[in-house]
Amino acid sequence: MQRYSALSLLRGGLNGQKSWQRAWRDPAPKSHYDVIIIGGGGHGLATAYYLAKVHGVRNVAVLERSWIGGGNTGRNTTIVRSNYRQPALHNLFEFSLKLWEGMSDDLNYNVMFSQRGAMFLGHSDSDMIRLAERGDAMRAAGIDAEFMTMDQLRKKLPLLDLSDKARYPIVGALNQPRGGTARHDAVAWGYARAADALGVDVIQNCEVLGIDRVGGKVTGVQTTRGSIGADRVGICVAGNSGQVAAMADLRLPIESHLLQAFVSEPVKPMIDMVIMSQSIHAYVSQSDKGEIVMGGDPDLYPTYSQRGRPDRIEGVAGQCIALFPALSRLRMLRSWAGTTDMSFDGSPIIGTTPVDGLYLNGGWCYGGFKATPASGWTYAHTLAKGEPHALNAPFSLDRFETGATIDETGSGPMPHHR
Amino acid sequence: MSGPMRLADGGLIDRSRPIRFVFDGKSYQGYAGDSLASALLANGVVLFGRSFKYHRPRGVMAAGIEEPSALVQAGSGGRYEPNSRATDVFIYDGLQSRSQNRWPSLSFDLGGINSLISPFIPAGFYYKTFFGGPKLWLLYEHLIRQMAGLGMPPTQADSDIYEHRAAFCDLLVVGSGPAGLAAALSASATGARVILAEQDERLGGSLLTDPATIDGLPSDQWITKARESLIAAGGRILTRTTAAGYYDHDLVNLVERLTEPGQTPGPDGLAQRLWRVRAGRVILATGAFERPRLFEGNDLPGVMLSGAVRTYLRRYGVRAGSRAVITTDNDDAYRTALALAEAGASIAAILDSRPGDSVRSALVQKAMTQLPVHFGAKLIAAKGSAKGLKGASALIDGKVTALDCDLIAVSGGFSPIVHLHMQAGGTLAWDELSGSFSPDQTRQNQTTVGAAAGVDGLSATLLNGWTKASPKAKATAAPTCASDDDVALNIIADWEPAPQARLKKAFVDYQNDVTAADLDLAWREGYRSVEHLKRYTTLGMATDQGKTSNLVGLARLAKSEGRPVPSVGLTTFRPPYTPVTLGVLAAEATGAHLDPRRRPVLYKTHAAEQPIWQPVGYWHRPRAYPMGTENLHQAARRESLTVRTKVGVTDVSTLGKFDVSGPDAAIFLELICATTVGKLAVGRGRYTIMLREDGMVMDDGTVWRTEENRFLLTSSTGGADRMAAHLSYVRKVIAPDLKVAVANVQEHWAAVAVAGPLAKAVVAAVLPQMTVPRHMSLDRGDLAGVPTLTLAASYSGERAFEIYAPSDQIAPVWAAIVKAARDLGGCLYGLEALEILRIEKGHIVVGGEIDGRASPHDLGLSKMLRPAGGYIGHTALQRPAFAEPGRLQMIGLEAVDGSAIPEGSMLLTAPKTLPVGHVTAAGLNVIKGGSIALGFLRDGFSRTGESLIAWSPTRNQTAKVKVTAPVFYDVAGVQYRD
Amino acid sequence: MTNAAHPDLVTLQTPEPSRLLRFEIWSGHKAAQARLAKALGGPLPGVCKSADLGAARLIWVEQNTWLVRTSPADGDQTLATLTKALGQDGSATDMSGALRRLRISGPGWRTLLTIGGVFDAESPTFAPGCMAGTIVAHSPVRYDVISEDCVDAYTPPSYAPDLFGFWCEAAERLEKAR
Amino acid sequence: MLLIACPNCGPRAQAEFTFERPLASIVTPTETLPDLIHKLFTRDNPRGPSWELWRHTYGCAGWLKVHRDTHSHQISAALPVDMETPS
Ligand SMILES: Cc1cc2nc3c(=O)[nH]c(=O)nc-3n(C[C@H](O)[C@H](O)[C@H](O)COP(=O)(O)OP(=O)(O)OC[C@H]3O[C@@H](n4cnc5c(N)ncnc54)[C@H](O)[C@@H]3O)c2cc1C
Ligand SMILES: NC(=O)c1ccc[n+]([C@@H]2O[C@H](COP(=O)([O-])OP(=O)(O)OC[C@H]3O[C@@H](n4cnc5c(N)ncnc54)[C@H](O)[C@@H]3O)[C@@H](O)[C@H]2O)c1
Ligand SMILES: Cc1cc2nc3c(=O)[nH]c(=O)nc-3n(C[C@H](O)[C@H](O)[C@H](O)COP(=O)(O)O)c2cc1C
Ligand SMILES: [Zn+2]
Repeated sequence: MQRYSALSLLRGGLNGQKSWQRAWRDPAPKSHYDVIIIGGGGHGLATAYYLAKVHGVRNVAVLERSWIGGGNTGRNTTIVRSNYRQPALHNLFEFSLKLWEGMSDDLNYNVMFSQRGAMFLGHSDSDMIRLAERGDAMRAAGIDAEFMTMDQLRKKLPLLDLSDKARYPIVGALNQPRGGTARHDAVAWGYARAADALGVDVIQNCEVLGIDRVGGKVTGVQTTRGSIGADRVGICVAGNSGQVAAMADLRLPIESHLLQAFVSEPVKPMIDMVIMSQSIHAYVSQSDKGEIVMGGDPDLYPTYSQRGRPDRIEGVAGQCIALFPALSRLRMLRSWAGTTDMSFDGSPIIGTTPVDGLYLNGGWCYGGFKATPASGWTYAHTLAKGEPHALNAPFSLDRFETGATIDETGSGPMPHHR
Repeated sequence: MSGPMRLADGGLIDRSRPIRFVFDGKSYQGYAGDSLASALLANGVVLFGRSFKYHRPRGVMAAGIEEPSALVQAGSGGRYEPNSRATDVFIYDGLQSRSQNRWPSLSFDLGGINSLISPFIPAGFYYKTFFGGPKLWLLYEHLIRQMAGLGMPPTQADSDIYEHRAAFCDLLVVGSGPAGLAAALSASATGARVILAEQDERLGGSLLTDPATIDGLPSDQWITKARESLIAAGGRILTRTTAAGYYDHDLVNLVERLTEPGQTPGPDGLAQRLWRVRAGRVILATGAFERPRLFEGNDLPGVMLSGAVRTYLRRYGVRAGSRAVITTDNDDAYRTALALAEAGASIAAILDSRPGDSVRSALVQKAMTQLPVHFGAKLIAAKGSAKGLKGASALIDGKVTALDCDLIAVSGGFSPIVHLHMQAGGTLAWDELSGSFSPDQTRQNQTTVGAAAGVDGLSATLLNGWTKASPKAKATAAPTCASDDDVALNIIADWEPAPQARLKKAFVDYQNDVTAADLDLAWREGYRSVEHLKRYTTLGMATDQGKTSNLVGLARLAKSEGRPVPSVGLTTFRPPYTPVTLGVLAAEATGAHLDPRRRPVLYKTHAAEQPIWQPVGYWHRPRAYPMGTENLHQAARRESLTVRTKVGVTDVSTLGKFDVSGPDAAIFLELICATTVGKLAVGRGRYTIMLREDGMVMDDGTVWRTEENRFLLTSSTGGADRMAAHLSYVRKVIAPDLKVAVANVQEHWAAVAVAGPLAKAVVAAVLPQMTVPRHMSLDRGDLAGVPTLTLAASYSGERAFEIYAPSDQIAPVWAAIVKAARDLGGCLYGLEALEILRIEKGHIVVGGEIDGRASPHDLGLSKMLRPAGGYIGHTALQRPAFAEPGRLQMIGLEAVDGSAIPEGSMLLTAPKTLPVGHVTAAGLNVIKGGSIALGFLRDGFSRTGESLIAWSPTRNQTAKVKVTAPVFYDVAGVQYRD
Repeated sequence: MTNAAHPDLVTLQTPEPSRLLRFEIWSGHKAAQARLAKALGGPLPGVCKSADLGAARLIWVEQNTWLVRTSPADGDQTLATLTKALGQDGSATDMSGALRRLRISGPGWRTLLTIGGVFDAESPTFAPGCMAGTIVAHSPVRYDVISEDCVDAYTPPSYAPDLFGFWCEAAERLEKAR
Repeated sequence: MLLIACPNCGPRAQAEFTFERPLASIVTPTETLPDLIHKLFTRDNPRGPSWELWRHTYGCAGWLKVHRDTHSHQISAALPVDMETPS
């Protein structure tokens, strides 16, 4: 792998940047792989990378139906944090956060992981108690969490509406200093490049159309580029989990919904942290390029369209202005949507399936970007060993059947109630 | 005259109305009808701003909304808008504008240093450096963030307001050029409800640049006539109104700008309005964008699109230069050349990339007789600086030739504006010769006409708009134009720059500083999907969304790939078409009006007592009624003590309430409630819980048999809407055949709770003719002349009653009860006291112990469950995990070290161990004092007496606690009975 | 709550108090409707319709469910009449406190209802005798068109102050923009 | 935002409606545990036409069976809930 560094850039500048090689190859599919990962999003690519790096399994292909990173990896609001209340969740996400902290150097690709702090605002005493509970649970697990005083808030975010005229006046906030954002595309590209360097075949424009089984065991996949054999197949297709699992006659506890996001025109720095709220379902951050990145509640009905409803965006705009009144005159530049696979307790599913040799990684709802490295790590472990890592063991597919669900918000089994 | 470049006459500006405005601190004059760009150009200003990355000097490139470069900051204070396109701001008296992304000044910009180091910072350079861990990155990033961004952010709340309107029509026409007007006229003639939206402040589109004779009238008169006849037929014409998004089921969002950036609105205070138009059909008559071309320095001030040069000349009476070079691949630019020449400019050269033997229209022939036309010729480089152009070099007849010029008019062909068509789910067809995509298949009821459909020439455009708008329209009735006005384009697209041009300075995306060399680099590095190319180089991601650049970029990629343009694909067209303020998206639904504020019917009565309010969902309810200098806790303490020792009165009107009547009412309720209901005697009530389908507790409340076939079901305030939906679902979907009526009477009944040892005396005082019902019984009586219902139920643990009256008659009932209670030394109490009292009794609450994760078993309610099952949630409760060890079970906690138990804290068996549970709610022992709490603990039912630590590291609080049963007061349960 | 300042465009007023009764039929629909028609003096309004029956206003609100608005004096009598006519096929419930009524009149009422709404109040088919439920400014609301010039809007009392305030402001803007 | 033709109220904006669940996920209280798990906790989740249960929450409060394509969003039927679902 050609190393990236300030020096190599400098050298490039002297030769017209002509000597850069391809970041990853464009291989033709081989006839057989030890492991096939379906889906070239961040999770799939990370899985391949850790399979090769940690488990020495290098005869691996990632099959992506279009272009890598084009799924939810390429369309999320890039918030990375581990501030969950439920232990199974914060353990997984904290492991992830630790991997994020070393990712740019590990991959030799700057994913711009920016620990500018991820903060939940509280708007009432009961909000603050719920935040305290979350913060205390995190701290008990060794995760950073701290309350911000109103003065600290005022200093850090002078544009925040801290008046009591607000519909939901802000009374405090719980901050995770190590939370932040990352450059989403770079995550896919960085993992692809690093996996490719370890021998993984990243194969784009290769849609999986069928899953071959003999005697109940997976033997390979049918694709738009022919059939490809494999000992183990890992599904990692975010919003399309249900579609791909159906190829192996599985019905999942997943419904595909839609989440939108939008950006404003870029301006000089105005919001220095990631802002979320316990009562207002919007989240706001500013990207390095200067746009304000905003999102909120999902569209609340099943769809694969990747086209959102405008009233949702309108509502989120109102929420963002309520938090930061000065946003009113900024303009929305672009809005978009992704298909999210909503599981029935809001938590992911990573593990084995009833089909021998077939594995599932999905159900990330609208919160899986932050999990990318841990998801890849634990899924690689599961694929390599045939059984889950301790961190993903609670996230089994059969937990709905047994009742051992992991419901962070307590919203129950209907995805549109969360 | 307003400035040196303004022509003596002509144009659509109103020379009788001079307007003064400010740019970068200097005052200028323009005329009504001027855009900021035309007014500045008229004044000889060429430098408008600095580019995003390299801080290169930039002027004006276009005359419309597609402008990538001339971005300014307009207005001030609560009307300040950054990143406004100078071409899309119409000047008004007092307009304040400033250039942006420069420091310290526009002409001397330190950021320009980036231009010098540009060889080292190509596309995506940041992915290859700044390593060393997140701490170091934060430092680098800080600098990068200062450099990035365009305008300064606004810092104040908006001064003005916005509004949404719903509108419906048979036909929505977007665009008022010849095609749009013809379409609107044609549909309107058939009696259709028509809305016409035009983003410009004037109707006419290209007719404003190229006046013509239509139906024998000069086009300005024809437009006026068209407007009048549309309005006469009941049509709605919206100017300065952009179709911003085309959504599912033919919903089109229109943004109407009632003010220009920074401008004070009219008396109604509205800055902008969002129209949500649901259209039967949509005609897209949005025109075409002219494309720039690749040559070195193609971004310098003085390089402009050819059509824009003509628009400034004809519409605004501004000649953008005195000596011009034209570079073109089509006939349209010849109109610009001739118009410039007619306006007294000299034409240094027309560089036509088409081969000499290609089409020779009358227009070209005419130009050839007057002007230096060169076929097969290309521009290599523009030379110049922030001050303007200083000439150019071109490839003419195979030779590099220097040209003297101060203006370069560029026409790289035209791209139909297909944005809305694509947002609406359409597909495109490619035409290789003209190098353009035009609409092909449609998914919704949209039809594209005119230049947007790739139709060429005015007469064809008029006919096209006319016939497509209504199937019945007769072609012979379509508007027609004079044959002189009918100019064909004859584009022969040529994407190839001159070989001598240095591609590092040949810009594709002007605003994001993406050069042809960047695109080539990205391709070499393997970012070859058009989407990767976009994201790696940021091509088309700027505020103009690549309106002019995208196709040039695609063509470059296609060349690298060695494939035809359409096979490399397009990126997705997404709303909005042009950026829209968040303010207009939100309209009134922000700030204090973000969500409705639901007020209990006694809101004003409470307000007179100056309570501390508490939000509960959308509701606002009194939390405590402090007296004198009391704080919340002192007030709540006093209130709860009064309830325990005397009597308290509180407003519980917001509880969910449902009137369930009919012979099958009990059967229905036994689906909803996990307890028995059918066995209740008339006049009796009981506590009940409702489960979700997955077996978790959803809500709790009471159910009362008010008549043989009529029940009253109550539920929590916060869960009332959810409960209403649940009841409706069960009634209409699960049990449609039951003979039962379910009426949501939440707001019909207001309710006053009276609790305390003296509660019975209060009830007896206000309802003297009624026998006071015993616990869990009800009775009726008139109170203050109002028919009321009294339910004897206790939440506080004291003898207590809820007195119900129709909410429109509650005021005297409340007053009488409060008076009677106060006469006995009682007081009002709020939610905080209610919370203290219920914690002491171990009553669960939605949002506290009912957290959506707890089963009835976890809450210690197993005994209440109807053994026969049949209620919703029963089946799912049979899943094995509900019976497994290790479940979080509800317990009580008592502080043993005198400290307060922190709410929400973790329960540990010893310091530094992992939590075994948590505290849901903490309160105090009202009479004895001392901190108590409710919480969840792993296997908690069997751990009574165990010592634990309640630990809150975020608040730095700790309490030593002992596990108890979750009830701290009147364990025997005698207090609330007689 | 009136805004007499601009009566020519839209007038908002809170009318005299009234009783609101809700009744629902669950069986024997035809016969029950016939009995009710006889008792009330005219046929029940159809789906999404409203009608004056004697001194009462009848409004269809949901499948098999109507709302009856009467004067406070007639309320008890009407409730008894309904209960009797419904017999075993349905039941009636007093809902007087559950909704607040606002009367919006003047030529601008249709425009007013399009502000912040999603419903086509400008449609000529939304004529006197039509009922529509919808949502405006996040508040649930039900319209009953009384005449070409006038509509009644019903909303739960808890939403009423905000919604009526929203309409007052919008009406003022309409006036100012003229 | 979809336009849904309510059988009672006519075509109305999605803002007035609530999606409830796929018709196949309606669970009655008499369902066995395996059936409940199948219906409530798994989905066909089709990319294409699907029968769904919606409610005209802010209109007539009625429940509708909606046949809707989850990709194109085309709605081919919206029936009262008590009407037989065409196969
Ligand atoms: C608008 C939005 C905002 C979000 N914000 C956040 C956030 O702030 N923080 C956060 O942590 N998470 C967020 N998320 C969630 C997050 O984006 C996802 O959970 C995460 O990116 C999923 O990554 P992935 O690799 O699993 O999926 P994807 O990136 O979607 O990758 C799946 C890939 O599978 C491919 N594929 C599908 N079917 C096939 C097939 N048959 N054959 C081959 N390939 C196939 C797809 O093309 C796709 O590239 C957000 C999501 C959205 C939509
Ligand atoms: N076919 C071409 O590429 C081309 C090129 C140059 C000139 N022409 C000539 O121009 C004329 C084309 O007429 P036409 O009516 O098709 O186009 P036009 O350019 O005259 O009118 C399009 C109008 O739509 C408006 N518009 C575009 N998007 C909008 C939106 N989202 N919201 C609101 N308004 C929007 C524009 O402001 C403009 O007024 C013909 O005379 C033709 O000969 C055509
Ligand atoms: C964090 C983030 C920031 C973005 N910033 C921009 C931006 O500045 N300009 C832009 O045009 N698009 C921006 N996008 C949106 C993308 O252009 C694109 O819409 C999104 O990746 C979804 O892909 P699609 O629209 O092609 O479906 C951004 C996306 C994300 C996730
Ligand atoms: Zn309806």
